[in-house]
Amino acid sequence: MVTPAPAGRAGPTLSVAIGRGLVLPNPIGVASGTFGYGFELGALCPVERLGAIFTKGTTLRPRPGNPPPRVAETTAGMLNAIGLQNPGVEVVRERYAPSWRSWPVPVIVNVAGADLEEYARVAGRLDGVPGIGGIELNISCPNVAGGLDFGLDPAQAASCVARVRAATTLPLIVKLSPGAADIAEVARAVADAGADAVSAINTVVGMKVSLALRRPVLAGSGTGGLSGPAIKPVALAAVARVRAAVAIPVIGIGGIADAADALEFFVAGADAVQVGTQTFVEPDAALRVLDGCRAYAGEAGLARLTDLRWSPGGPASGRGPGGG
Amino acid sequence: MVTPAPAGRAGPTLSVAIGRGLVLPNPIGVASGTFGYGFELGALCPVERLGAIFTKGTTLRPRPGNPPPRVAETTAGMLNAIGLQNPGVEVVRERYAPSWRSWPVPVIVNVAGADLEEYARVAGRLDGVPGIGGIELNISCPNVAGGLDFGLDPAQAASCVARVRAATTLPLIVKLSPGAADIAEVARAVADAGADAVSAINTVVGMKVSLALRRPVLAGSGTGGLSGPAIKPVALAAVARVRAAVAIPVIGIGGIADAADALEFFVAGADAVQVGTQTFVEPDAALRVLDGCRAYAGEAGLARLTDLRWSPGGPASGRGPGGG
Amino acid sequence: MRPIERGGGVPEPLAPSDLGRARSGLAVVREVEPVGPGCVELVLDCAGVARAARPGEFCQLRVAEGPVPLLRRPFSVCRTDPAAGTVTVHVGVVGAGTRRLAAAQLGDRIGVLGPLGRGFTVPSGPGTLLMVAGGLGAAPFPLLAAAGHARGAKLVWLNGAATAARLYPVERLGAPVEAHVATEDGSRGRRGRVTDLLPALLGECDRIAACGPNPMLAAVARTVAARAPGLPLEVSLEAPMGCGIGTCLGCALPVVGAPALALLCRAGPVLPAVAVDWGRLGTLPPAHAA
Amino acid sequence: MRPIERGGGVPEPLAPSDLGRARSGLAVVREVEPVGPGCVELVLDCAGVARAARPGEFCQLRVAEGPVPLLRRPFSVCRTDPAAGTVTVHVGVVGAGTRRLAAAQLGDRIGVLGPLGRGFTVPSGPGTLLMVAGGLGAAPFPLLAAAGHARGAKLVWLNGAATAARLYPVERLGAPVEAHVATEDGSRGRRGRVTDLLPALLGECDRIAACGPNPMLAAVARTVAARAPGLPLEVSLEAPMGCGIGTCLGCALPVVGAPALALLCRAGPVLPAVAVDWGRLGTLPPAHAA
Ligand SMILES: Cc1cc2nc3c(=O)[nH]c(=O)nc-3n(C[C@H](O)[C@H](O)[C@H](O)COP(=O)(O)OP(=O)(O)OC[C@H]3O[C@@H](n4cnc5c(N)ncnc54)[C@H](O)[C@@H]3O)c2cc1C
Ligand SMILES: Cc1cc2nc3c(=O)[nH]c(=O)nc-3n(C[C@H](O)[C@H](O)[C@H](O)COP(=O)(O)OP(=O)(O)OC[C@H]3O[C@@H](n4cnc5c(N)ncnc54)[C@H](O)[C@@H]3O)c2cc1C
Ligand SMILES: Cc1cc2nc3c(=O)[nH]c(=O)nc-3n(C[C@H](O)[C@H](O)[C@H](O)COP(=O)(O)O)c2cc1C
Ligand SMILES: Cc1cc2nc3c(=O)[nH]c(=O)nc-3n(C[C@H](O)[C@H](O)[C@H](O)COP(=O)(O)O)c2cc1C
Ligand code: FES
Ligand code: FES
Repeated sequence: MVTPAPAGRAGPTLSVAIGRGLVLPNPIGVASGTFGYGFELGALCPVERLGAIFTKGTTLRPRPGNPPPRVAETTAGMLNAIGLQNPGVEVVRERYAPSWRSWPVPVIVNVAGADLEEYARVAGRLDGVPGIGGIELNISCPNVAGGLDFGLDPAQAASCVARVRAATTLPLIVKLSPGAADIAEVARAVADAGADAVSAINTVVGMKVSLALRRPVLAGSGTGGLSGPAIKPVALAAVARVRAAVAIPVIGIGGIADAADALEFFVAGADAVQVGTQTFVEPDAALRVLDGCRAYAGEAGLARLTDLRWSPGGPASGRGPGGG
Repeated sequence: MVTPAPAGRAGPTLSVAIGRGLVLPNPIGVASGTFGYGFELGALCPVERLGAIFTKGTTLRPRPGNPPPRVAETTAGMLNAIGLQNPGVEVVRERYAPSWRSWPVPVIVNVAGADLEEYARVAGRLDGVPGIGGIELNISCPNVAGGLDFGLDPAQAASCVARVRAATTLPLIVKLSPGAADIAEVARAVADAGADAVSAINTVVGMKVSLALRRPVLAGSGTGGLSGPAIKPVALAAVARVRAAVAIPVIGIGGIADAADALEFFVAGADAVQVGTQTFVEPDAALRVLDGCRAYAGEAGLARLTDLRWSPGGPASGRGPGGG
Repeated sequence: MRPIERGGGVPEPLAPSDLGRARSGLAVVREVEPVGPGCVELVLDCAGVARAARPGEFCQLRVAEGPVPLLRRPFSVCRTDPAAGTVTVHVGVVGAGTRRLAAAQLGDRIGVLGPLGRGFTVPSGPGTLLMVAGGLGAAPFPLLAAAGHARGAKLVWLNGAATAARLYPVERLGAPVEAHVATEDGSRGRRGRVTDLLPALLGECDRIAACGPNPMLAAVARTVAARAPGLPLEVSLEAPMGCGIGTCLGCALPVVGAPALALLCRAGPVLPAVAVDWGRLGTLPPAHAA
Repeated sequence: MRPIERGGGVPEPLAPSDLGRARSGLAVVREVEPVGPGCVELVLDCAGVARAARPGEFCQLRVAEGPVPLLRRPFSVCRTDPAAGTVTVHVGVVGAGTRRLAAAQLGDRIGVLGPLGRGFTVPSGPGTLLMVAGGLGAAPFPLLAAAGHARGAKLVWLNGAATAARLYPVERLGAPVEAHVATEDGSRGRRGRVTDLLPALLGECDRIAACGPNPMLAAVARTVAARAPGLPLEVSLEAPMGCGIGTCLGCALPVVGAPALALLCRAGPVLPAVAVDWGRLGTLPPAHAA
């Protein structure tokens, strides 16, 4: 999954081959919904050095998103219920993608939909568009239309992936939900259905309550997606379990705030990682993570970050205990 | 679910009727696995003032538990992989229960098993034993025998509950796992199968990684159960969703560290709560929570804590968004 | 009226953006000045913001080194000294984050990201600018007062608070103003709210800049709409901000016209009052509620 | 040898327990004394522990008011002054929690829960007690030295460290000792480890008390088993402790005989070396690894 280090060159090999020709120049990307479409941060986080940009979740038509309040802080984390506000796939194709063509960093469009049809149509509209490096399929997005959360069920996840796979030749990364009863099973199902890689995890369903208002802080049902350091243990467990279940690359996401966090994901089995919420705290968080990982690999004499990977013994490949 | 306030008496009514004659003197209990069998803390947390004691998970035969390390700290939380170390149901019946008879606090035995047969046998052995106030069924305990995690699937959860229901006349509280794809569905299934109440949530599966060792910190598969403030938003969302799904009492658990946290669970829909990990930090945490809740109820002029409950509008009764 | 970003969802990422001036760095605390109960002003070494900030813009400040509290908090740029390279922020304690900031010691380093957003229209010459501040809303006015004064504007100051001790000390505005105050307990000035004093001042002014809790701004907007409909009124609003730079999409706020939500951190925090959908804003749960 | 709790799972809850003396409260920091690089001793106002603590017992200290770091940390009772009502703890900085404790200021309040566990056997009269400390393991010995000295025991002190600066200052033991030191870099005493000096001292002593990293204790136990098999050796071990009072079941540690795991917080932290299953202890991942 990782290009071998050219003989005689100093320093670790950082590039990561995802499949179908998609190669990330380094394994540190920025997560969907935390970096817009790559244009916003500008000088605060020069995109040239990133390993990948995963865009905001994109749907067929523009979506205005949920009513506010949409974000709320929790202990070592945050909740969001943005409701997939996005300009729609046509704007992405026609206005953003042309700019991406000249960028040295692959831009991977995060795709969401209310039903299989919408997923397939968005993927189809992105197919063959220059500047688009791949698709990250958000099969666990909010139930925007009262529909199904495909990410929770292996069979439904697989049917979604198969449908999208048929609609596009782009590299396809499937983003897994921690809400599934068995995330490893979902990973296996989507790998079999044609995913080139998986990314994990999306946010965890959570709620913040205002005692003063005697209601949840977020609008609507009051639930949102939990992200940030609080979910790092959940993400690490998911990555370890998915790693043991599939042979395709695994991109780790969840609570990465510094290089040490990222390196832990490589131990757990990741081939690459994404930095999400921490970019809100430090706009150049992903670059700090990259620099720290590079320095660590150099000091530790690693040829590649995946050399950190832990190989569990027999029992570890099964579902581990949840406590008690 | 709550005894009405006797007319003319000052202060809120705190007692909570769970069903089958089980009445908690107040709604603040201590969570399974964090208070032993009620004997350990002694003067550090006088049991007389507690609303309920939920014991360590108890199995048919004594269990030595997992090899160490078994606990690890994470950001605003902790992981445990104790592996259900417990003295077995006979010791509970014969040695502990007689002492409990004279306690003013109901002691509810948390029951675990590797298969349906074991659950039923443990429940049967506890039936009719004086001093035992009820059973909390841990249907989501670690897969101690490579078996099923009954708490993840509504049908399996229901069959486990039905089996136990037939084996005992004790009040039956079923403890739900946040790992289920839809916790509300599991709640409905166990309520239909005869549960008198549900409690939520058990720990969330997580992992801590040691970069220095290049392996997980916990022994074995490296995963454990995440508890503490980090999971409070997950627990609040679970309680709100379960509340909307069932009519039986809901006992909220997860990350409660002070009275404000507990009151948030009442807003989300709880009838009672349990304090877990915080007891490790402050041995008398549950009593502080109780005092704080009582004071709040007095100042706010509440007849009972469940008066805080938020009633979501139409859309909120469905599965809420998970972010994005 | 300048155009508001309310594009089809995200703010138009290709459009020219104010973020070009924003920088992220650590600022050393140079002075800590208590200003009334539960309020301090922090003077920070931050040459970039001192040079670039315009009245009504804000900075995102880190309130902890670790993960609790996690997110930065937004604070209006209160005052700048471009020569000294310092920026002053006015911090009113409302929760854990502001409590930590208010406890900052000389020499501490605080993460500052800014300047961000779009501020008040600075008067282009003589004429009267009425500045209305309620609650903790005085923060942006020293910088606006300095800019207005420099351009020869006449400044009128209308400040409301629960009690005299919570009024913003008028001398801290740093420019000559005609001051009017209202306190809810009557301990200084007129007993009541700023909106009680406002009608009498509307005839004298050419534009209004207001800052305070959203409900107060709504009341100001109602008063102006009813009594002086054409008078330009700009309001500095509040919304929970995950990022401050337009990527989290968390700070959406109802505006008039489709698609009806604008990102306050990019289109605001200062908006023309006529652009805000006050009706829908009023029905939403407050952005912040502990 | 006193019986070890290793009942069928949980420690026997009905058995008489040491927890009767434990109290939980806030202790004011009275003195902060730097003791070598990355080490401080904190003198805490804590009359209950000062009165009740026995050598080798420990306290659980809170390291933050908020939720990060969440859990208490275990520290041996280093020294007590029952008359003054103070307790000293020796804090070596290894991670976030000890870093915070070591930065405590005079007057700070720290949550203390203790005394907990079972400590060293105090010599019942004359005879020689050898105290072996490696790494940060000196902490319990001032209290043990005082108790031994009071009973007329002869005290021998064997201290090993990476370098001279990390040796525990012998005068801080507060009792007359015959001191032997080893440093890995040879900067003071013998170059090498405590186990290099140990054999020569075995013949002179009647019992040994050792504290340090678990691998060092294993080496001491091996040496004693090989060269002086009957000599009573007690070791103060380490394990991650979620609670310190026997409820989390987190501190289980392999002991000889079935069911082979004892709770270190109740049965220990001091155990007879012969009770520890050193083989299995050695194969486990270290309790702590950042
Ligand atoms: C553009 C802008 C400029 C501001 N300028 C100033 C200023 O100059 N001086 C000043 O004292 N205050 C200002 N505020 C309000 C200030 O940001 C909040 O008081 C602060 O975020 C509260 O943080 P806390 O941790 O103390 O409160 P907590 O209650 O602990 O905050 C919890 C969460 O709610 C959010 N939050 C709390 N209050 C508000 C609020 N009023 N508006 C938006 N989000 C909130 C926090 O950011 C945090 O995410 C401004 C707000 C905005 C949006
Ligand atoms: C009975 C007992 C007595 C002790 N007495 C002393 C003493 O007197 N002086 C002293 O300096 N140290 C003592 N220690 C070690 C001390 O508890 C740890 O160094 C401390 O917990 C580290 O916390 P941290 O947050 O700095 O490290 P971190 O690395 O941030 O700790 C992370 C987690 O690992 C645990 N942990 C880390 N190191 C250890 C360790 N060595 N043993 C067990 N758990 C660990 C912590 O408690 C915490 O839960 C003792 C340990 C035990 C078990
Ligand atoms: C404000 C916000 C918006 C998000 N939007 C999306 C989205 O549109 N599509 C998606 O797949 N994930 C989305 N995510 C999830 C993140 O990509 C990421 O999976 C999650 O936040 C965990 O990583 P973190 O803890 O590093 O933030 C969003 C997260 C946040 C915080
Ligand atoms: C050390 C430990 C042991 C636990 N053991 C059990 C158990 O035996 N049975 C059970 O149902 N839950 C067990 N739990 C879960 C708790 O009862 C509770 O559901 C969970 O910790 C969340 O609450 P908290 O965040 O307040 O700790 C255990 C939790 C911890 C921390
Ligand atoms: S605060 Fe993040 S988009 Fe405005
Ligand atoms: S530390 Fe919790 S049982 Fe020993």
